[in-house]
Amino acid sequence: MARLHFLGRLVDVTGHPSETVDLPAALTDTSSLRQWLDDRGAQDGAFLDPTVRVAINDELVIEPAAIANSDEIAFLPPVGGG
Amino acid sequence: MARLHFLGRLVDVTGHPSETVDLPAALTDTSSLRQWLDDRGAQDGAFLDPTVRVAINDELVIEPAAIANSDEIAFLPPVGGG
Amino acid sequence: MISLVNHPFDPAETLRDFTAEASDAGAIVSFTGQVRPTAKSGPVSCLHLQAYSPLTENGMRAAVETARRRWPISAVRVIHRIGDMAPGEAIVFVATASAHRRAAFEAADFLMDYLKTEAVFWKKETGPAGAAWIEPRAEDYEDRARWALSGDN
Amino acid sequence: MISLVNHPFDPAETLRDFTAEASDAGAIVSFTGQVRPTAKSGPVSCLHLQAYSPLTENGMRAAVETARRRWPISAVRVIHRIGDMAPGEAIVFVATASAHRRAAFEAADFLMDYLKTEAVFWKKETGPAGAAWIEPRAEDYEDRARWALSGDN
Repeated sequence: MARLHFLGRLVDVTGHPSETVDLPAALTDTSSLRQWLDDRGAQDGAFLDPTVRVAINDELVIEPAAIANSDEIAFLPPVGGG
Repeated sequence: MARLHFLGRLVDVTGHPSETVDLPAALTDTSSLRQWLDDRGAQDGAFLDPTVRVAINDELVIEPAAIANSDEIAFLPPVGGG
Repeated sequence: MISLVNHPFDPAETLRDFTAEASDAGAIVSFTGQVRPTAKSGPVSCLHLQAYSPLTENGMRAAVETARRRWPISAVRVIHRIGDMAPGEAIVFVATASAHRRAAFEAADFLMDYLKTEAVFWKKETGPAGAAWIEPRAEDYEDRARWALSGDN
Repeated sequence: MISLVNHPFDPAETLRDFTAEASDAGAIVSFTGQVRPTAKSGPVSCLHLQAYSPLTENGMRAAVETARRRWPISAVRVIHRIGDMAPGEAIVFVATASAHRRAAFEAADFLMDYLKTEAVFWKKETGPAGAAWIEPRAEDYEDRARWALSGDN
């Protein structure tokens, strides 16, 4: 099971700050995960936005990055607003 | 009668921070006053030092400046040490 | 050295403690950032700040280490609020101590630049028209682009 | 706005009052200068600062006015000790408030530059070898040369 975290405006997009989810085996990297999340919730590209960064197990990653079904994966919109 | 003020190290030179003095009529500007003060106390040029500025009646002056026997005259060593 | 706090704090008391601790320093600079009652969007009744631990703390600690390498500062203190706060409350406090006035000023300035442009916080403002997440303006992007890949800027 | 005081004062309390007064400002910078226990000449047991009124106050007021013209600061406070003080005691406190972080930093920095290089104070340090008046070093002369004839620098 993976643990997902949604920060900033993504909390409003998903309706919850985090979730535990059993990732389909086909999801092997952050790119396929983003597409899956966006499709799943019909979220209009919120997860495809390239300004949203990804952290895996508390480290920012350069994408696409490999993911495992045990990872803690956070989606981070731009920080430092105004 | 004029009122003289000695600031900073000049307090130690004269031994007092200020004095009221009847200036000789021959002293018409700051240049002759400096020489007179230095001679009077054998003060080894302390009053001739060009880094010592003069204020007359609470205004810094460009020297030589005219003086009157009723003026308040201050001798100001360099400020802003270290 | 750094703290995230989810309750109001008192910048004056913090400065008092810091000054007592840094009494040999000579020069102490403090910055206090407060919630403003108005934003670009209009009046603000509540500001919400969200952090993501430990990324937020790690980034703040790295910025403090960078400041310590660049300037001869003998002490540094950073406090940042998270959660909900009201206008007038302190959001952030930075204090630096040094034997050198310029070092204390520059290190505090550097840390505030980090905290305002790169630190890992998300901000939501609530006003008469409801709540909105605030993200960087176009002119902030260039600065912000540095944060992910550069540990020392 | 400016004060000369001949008794110890508390920078933290001063910041508290200033912050309460400037609660809409957003950004507040403070600088506290403290008597250092050692100087170039060695240990210092007492620092004496002498002012010459009203020149000292007039110069400080002019510097504050210059800062207000140059930066959009909504409030400013300057306190400077005179007389005898002990190591660890505050000599000078400057606080600036602005809607803009950079303005608050720059105005405080500018005022401290003025107070350290141009303000009308004479300084005497007392240590194991006795008391000595401290005057600017050679490298300070250039800066200092501005103070007499230029009202706005």
